[in-house]
Amino acid sequence: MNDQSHATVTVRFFARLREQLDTDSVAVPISEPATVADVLKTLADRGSVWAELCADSRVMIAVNQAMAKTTTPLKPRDEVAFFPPVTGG
Amino acid sequence: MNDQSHATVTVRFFARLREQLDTDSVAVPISEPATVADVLKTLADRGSVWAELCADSRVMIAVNQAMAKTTTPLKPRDEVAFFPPVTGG
Amino acid sequence: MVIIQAADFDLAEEYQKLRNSGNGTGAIATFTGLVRDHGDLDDVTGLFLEHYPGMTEQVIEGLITEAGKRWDVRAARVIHRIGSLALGDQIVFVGVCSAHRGDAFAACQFIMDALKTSAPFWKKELSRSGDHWVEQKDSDRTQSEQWHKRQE
Amino acid sequence: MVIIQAADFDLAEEYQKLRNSGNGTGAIATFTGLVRDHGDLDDVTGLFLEHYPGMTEQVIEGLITEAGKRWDVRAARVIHRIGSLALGDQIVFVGVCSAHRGDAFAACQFIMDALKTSAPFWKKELSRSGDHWVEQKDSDRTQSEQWHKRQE
Repeated sequence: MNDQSHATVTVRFFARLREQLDTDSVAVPISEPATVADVLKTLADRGSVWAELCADSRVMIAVNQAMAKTTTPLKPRDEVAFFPPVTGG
Repeated sequence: MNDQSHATVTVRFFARLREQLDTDSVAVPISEPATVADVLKTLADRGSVWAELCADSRVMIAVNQAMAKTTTPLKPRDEVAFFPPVTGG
Repeated sequence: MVIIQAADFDLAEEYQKLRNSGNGTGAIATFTGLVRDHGDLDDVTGLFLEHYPGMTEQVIEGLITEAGKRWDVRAARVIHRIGSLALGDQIVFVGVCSAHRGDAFAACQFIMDALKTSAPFWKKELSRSGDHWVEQKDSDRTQSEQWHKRQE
Repeated sequence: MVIIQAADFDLAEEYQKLRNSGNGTGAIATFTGLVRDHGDLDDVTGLFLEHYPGMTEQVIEGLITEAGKRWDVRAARVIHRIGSLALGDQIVFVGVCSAHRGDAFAACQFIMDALKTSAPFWKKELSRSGDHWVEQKDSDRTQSEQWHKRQE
């Protein structure tokens, strides 16, 4: 393991997104200064369904379990989450 | 009992009014057309605490167990009630 | 359903009845009022609740009917206690079952607010220094008037 | 107090806890949401509730804190169920104990409305013709935005 391998964030997916991507989390490398938008771009580069979901403006974002935006800054080991509009209650 | 004795309404008092008047109901003669205002006048003529309570604009009025006003018309055997602003709940 | 009684009531039982009569609807709002441990007087030891039998039930049934015209109301239950109550006792219950969350809240609060200014109940505070009829609060009148304004 | 659990909950127990922690206050408002017997699909047989463990609790605790800044809140309890639910099952409980009736209603409704749009839960409707993620309703978004407007 080199230093670079630590510069990642964990990205979690929930509900419909988790099912469509067929995964509940991936590690995404970041180079600081980084924002959620950078992570979305990296994921979109995987193409097909990834590109589609990353372009969906209804997708909600959380960073370290608090609501966030595409402009929210990220540091290594942050937990990012993408999920559809919530439907509890 | 003559016919005239039937031309009365029952007047009920509750809570503070009942205590201040020291009675929970009286029969008041009416001659039609009559309204609640006529009953209030008859009672006020008794003087002292009766006059005082009948002049109190905060006193609430019910006729046949529905909220009413001084202008509400009355017929014999109606049930009139006077009481303080309600404080339930 | 309106019940005036001296006995205490059981929220769980009332809730279950609302749930049963709502069958298949999604939202139940309840309100329970308790006798406060402080009142107009500092040394209050309890309350005595007087009411106008017959009229009380009619007025509250009327409020439930009005609520049913303004909102989706599948079932509504009101219980109001009378007689002697201790500090902390349950005094009033209002429960509404509706297909919609907002309607359940609105109808429940409307019935409760309107009951405070139109149902013939009177509270007497019992205290070591003597008894005392409670005066109606301006805030209760205002809160009830809000509902008329909203309707206009 | 926020509890996320698969198990059912008991309204009476929650109410008693609110009543105990409010000690001496006068008003308890509760809301209970039930799984409706009809949904986006006609042949719905049940629901599956997914959530984001950890974040869910934080978001709802935040809503309780916000409610406490805006209204008199002596105690608040929220329970949300996850996993498999049948039609008619209890799904969510919000209870608020306050010194004031209006505050109890407002805080309870605020927490419930805001939970609908900000707590990370997702409903999947299970039906004989296949499963289906529920879409967020515009009305829920609107109802939650009302509270922000009222604050301005």
